[in-house]
Amino acid sequence: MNSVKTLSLSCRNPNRRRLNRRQRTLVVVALAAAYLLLLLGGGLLLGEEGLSTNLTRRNMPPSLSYPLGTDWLGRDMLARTVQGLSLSFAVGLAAAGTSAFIALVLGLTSALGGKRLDTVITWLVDLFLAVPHLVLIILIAFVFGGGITGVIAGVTFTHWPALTRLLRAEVLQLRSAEFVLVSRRLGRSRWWVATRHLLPHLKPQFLVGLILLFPHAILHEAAVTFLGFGLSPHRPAIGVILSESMHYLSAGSWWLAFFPGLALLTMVRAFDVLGDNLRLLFNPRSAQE
Amino acid sequence: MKHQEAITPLLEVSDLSISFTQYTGGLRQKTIRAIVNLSVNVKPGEVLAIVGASGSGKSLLAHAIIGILPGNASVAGKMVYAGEPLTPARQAALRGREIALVPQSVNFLNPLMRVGAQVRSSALNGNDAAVQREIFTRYHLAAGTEQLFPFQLSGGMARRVLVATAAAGGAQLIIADEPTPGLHPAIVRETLAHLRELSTAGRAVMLITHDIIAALETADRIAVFYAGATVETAPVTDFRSEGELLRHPYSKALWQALPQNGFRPVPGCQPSLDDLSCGCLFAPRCPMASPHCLTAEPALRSLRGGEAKCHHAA
Amino acid sequence: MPLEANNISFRYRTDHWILRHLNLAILPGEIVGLTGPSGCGKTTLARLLAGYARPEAGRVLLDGQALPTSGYCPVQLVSQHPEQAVNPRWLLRDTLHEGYVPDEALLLELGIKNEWLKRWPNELSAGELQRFCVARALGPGTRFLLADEMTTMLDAVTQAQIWQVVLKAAGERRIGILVTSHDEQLIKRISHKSINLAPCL
Amino acid sequence: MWLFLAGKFLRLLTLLVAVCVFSFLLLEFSPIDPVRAYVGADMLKVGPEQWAKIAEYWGLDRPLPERFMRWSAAVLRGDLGVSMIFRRPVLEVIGERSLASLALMLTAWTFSGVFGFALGALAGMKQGTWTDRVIKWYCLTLASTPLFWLALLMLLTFAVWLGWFPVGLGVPAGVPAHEVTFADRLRHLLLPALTLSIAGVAGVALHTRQKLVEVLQSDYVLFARARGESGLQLFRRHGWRNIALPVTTLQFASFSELFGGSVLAEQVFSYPGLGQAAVQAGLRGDVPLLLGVVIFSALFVFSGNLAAELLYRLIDPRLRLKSACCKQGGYL
Repeated sequence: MNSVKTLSLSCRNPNRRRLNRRQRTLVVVALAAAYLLLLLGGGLLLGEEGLSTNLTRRNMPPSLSYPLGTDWLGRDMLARTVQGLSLSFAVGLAAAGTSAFIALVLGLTSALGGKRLDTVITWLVDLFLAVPHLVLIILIAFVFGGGITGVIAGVTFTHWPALTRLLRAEVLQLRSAEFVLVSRRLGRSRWWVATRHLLPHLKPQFLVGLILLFPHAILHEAAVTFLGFGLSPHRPAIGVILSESMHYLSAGSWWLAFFPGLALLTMVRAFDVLGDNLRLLFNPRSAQE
Repeated sequence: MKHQEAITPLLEVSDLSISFTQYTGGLRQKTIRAIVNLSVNVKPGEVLAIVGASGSGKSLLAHAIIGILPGNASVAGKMVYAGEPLTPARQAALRGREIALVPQSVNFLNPLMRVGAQVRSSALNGNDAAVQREIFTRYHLAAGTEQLFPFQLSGGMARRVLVATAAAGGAQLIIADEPTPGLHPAIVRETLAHLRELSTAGRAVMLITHDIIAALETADRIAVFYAGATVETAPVTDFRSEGELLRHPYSKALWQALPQNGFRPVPGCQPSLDDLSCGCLFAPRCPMASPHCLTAEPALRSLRGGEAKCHHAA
Repeated sequence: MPLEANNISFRYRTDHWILRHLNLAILPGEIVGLTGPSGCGKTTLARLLAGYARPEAGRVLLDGQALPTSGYCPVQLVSQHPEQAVNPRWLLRDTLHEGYVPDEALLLELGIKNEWLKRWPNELSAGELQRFCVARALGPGTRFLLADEMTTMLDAVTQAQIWQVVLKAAGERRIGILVTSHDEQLIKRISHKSINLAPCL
Repeated sequence: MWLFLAGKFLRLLTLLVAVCVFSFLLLEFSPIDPVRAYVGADMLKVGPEQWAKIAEYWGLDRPLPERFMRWSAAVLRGDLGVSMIFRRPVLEVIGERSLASLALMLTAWTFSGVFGFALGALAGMKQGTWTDRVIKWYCLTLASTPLFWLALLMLLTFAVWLGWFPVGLGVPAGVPAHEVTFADRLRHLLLPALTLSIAGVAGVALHTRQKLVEVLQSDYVLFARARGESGLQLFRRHGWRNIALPVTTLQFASFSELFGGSVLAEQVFSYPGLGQAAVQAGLRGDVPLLLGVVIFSALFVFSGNLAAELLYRLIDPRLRLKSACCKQGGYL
């Protein structure tokens, strides 16, 4: 008898594994989104108190009153880390948003526009991908005078090519799909096909692509500020906190470097998880199982 | 055609059910039942054809017998091979040795591996290079073919190589899954002739196809597949003239709907896969349907040398 | 009044020629069968006649003029794989009503059930999807129908059903049909004349 | 084949020219005044006429197109100008430091390639089990770890606490150049290379696992299983062969991230490579050096992409045999 698993044919029995998978995905998405909002909001809530120098509490290791310890000027590391993260979040938001917009515009025009336009845009994409990201960001940041605007411009101009290529490939494939050709022969205009046929397909791709753009943008922003670009004295970015902490490593205050980096890691990981699970919700087959 | 009833079947499948749990958008889960209480048997030295619409789950039967169903499939029912139950462990032992699959097209061959090497892997007894060359010459494949890659094979050559992989293993049960899609009629006839040769050599051949014409030319018995189950198994001689010798109303409808017979269709269409109600699945379209058919699912009973799954079949 | 292929030649990029100096004419109400081995250009010819692709040489003419490139095309194509000819992210009601709104009688004849209209394409079988494609192609503006292996993937009963409806509609509205198929019996059964495309390797 | 190579080099030339023009224009419109950047702190002591003399010496007062022509002519002659920070010809600076950077990058590249492939293959074969989940979780976390933070941690643990490795620099401090042994260089190279490869392993492992999962769901693996093949034998005959090519091609195409990573590692470990030079040039406005590094990195990335495409054409039988075409004409 090869009755591996006898399955009762009625579908009403609540199968424990099904609820679990869907429930688990929704819970994860909610957690990731809540964590990110907490970070963004946290920057405003904690206010200035923690950031002011207070020489009485210098170099204190992590304790109950100061969970992430204090630095060489007595500033509470928790407040500084959260401020830094919310700045990185804002910069990531601006950079990822703009580059995603550029990618949408260029991706669509190169796929739907004429042959010449397509070759120019693909060549431009290759040009931007020809130079390593970080070197290009340094160049752009330097050109913009090294301030925070330089960092945002740098991160923005290096992240649009990958998403453009993805969107262009998707539109090219859709444009020659059978149902689009049929629609054209049924008398529908090019514009009608683009809005009614292509857009519904592009929306999930674009949204997931946008969310997965955040981690890269934030990591590069932190890297560039770590290297010394975009130094803004009043609002400390994560990169700045970490680069300053380097001087005190050998002095033994390890917590200055460890916790900010870990916080950045968790924030970036939250974006990754959010992006992946949303893709799973949109189209179960295409996501990594 | 030898008298078939006396020989005990090599493979006996009874009340086999296969269903899948699939995730749709928004991660809602759906259970799809591809095969529902299917019973069929294959005898050595015989070609049994399973005929049904393409994409209706027939090749799942082949995968269930060989034991290579995907992870999210759940199987119920009984399968007996050569008198003993076909447990997953036994399937693993028999796969490739006693039970062989002839797949549908050339992309079932490893694109980066020469064709000769792939056939050799299934030639288990004796020196595999010699067995492979002997098989290739028997199937009129030029000596150089073994060095070619799958993408270099023409339609006909690909078919012969695929049949060769099954024959090389010395398997007793050969399952051909849709071997004749969109091929030149000459190649189709040649492929079916090869399967015929294998059965006259004493092996059991199960031919799964949607092309009823090919089945009629080759098979000894034909099992008609409808909505996840075999509704009738009949010797090929019953398929003639008006189809009056046939038992199940659906096989009659199928025979009469053929262009060369009457081209007269029966209204309605196959029930979709996930809302199979109890009772006879052909009832809504069946001219002889009675209230009893709507409630009780008919059992497969033998009738005049064949089998039918219908309360009123005569 | 006919649909003509006038000395057309076609090939993909610079590979070998698939169609070379081919002439073909279909009169309104006439049913022409097209047979030949796979890969010898049956589908390519159908796509050229329906305006899905342009021939490298020669022209496709409808009533003597070139085929219209925009607006409802009087030549409609129904292909072999219905699941590719339907937008997977649309409800079937929108797909059906894309060209025109078919009347109840046609839907009933084709066996299209009302609750299917609110379903997604991946919930229906190939046979059911093909019924939608046929209904969509039989619009008021259609004067020629190209059935490119339309019922090859379907079982004999569904094939007979769909052809019954198509032949009736073609007869009433004098629609010209080009049938491509492997099944010589089907071609012999329904077509007035048939052409065999010689393999062009 | 030669037509393909010629096409590729033409593309390289257009890209390089474009990179030069693009960077040159970018620097022209930047608010940084090169002279102030060069003069730096003692700005006050420099009077206006001296200022003009410096500008004139650097040829900054000429119109834009003429300056670009002079600069590109110089580049063609291989003279990339003199670096402001190191006061030595840019080419010489790049030549010397690129060796150190290449050594670092190539060791990291091979390490991450080998370990990544092995880890990815293991996860792919054992899909769905605990090993797969652990490897995937490790790779995903590592892929979103900021590299410079990882470098900081490595520095903290191995150099500061355990003291196994030197805290930084390329060679032991205070030792005359000729006495520096190969072992010393290696000791200084190991920590940054280790950091880079740990980060690199994550990306490669994820790609390998994804490719292997796709291969294991393919038709030919299904047929191989139907023929009774399973486990390691299945991987050795069908799995390995079909993922080796895409993964190695991807590994060659990842030179861009490799260079980016090395910039950060060199900064944290103060390892004297091109990355550190680029950062210094960017911070202190050394235009010629920055341009030189941009061009070199573009060449480096391009060589990776070229190797990737050549590899595909030479090894994949479907492409290699395309010229000796089979009977049915186009195979696609």
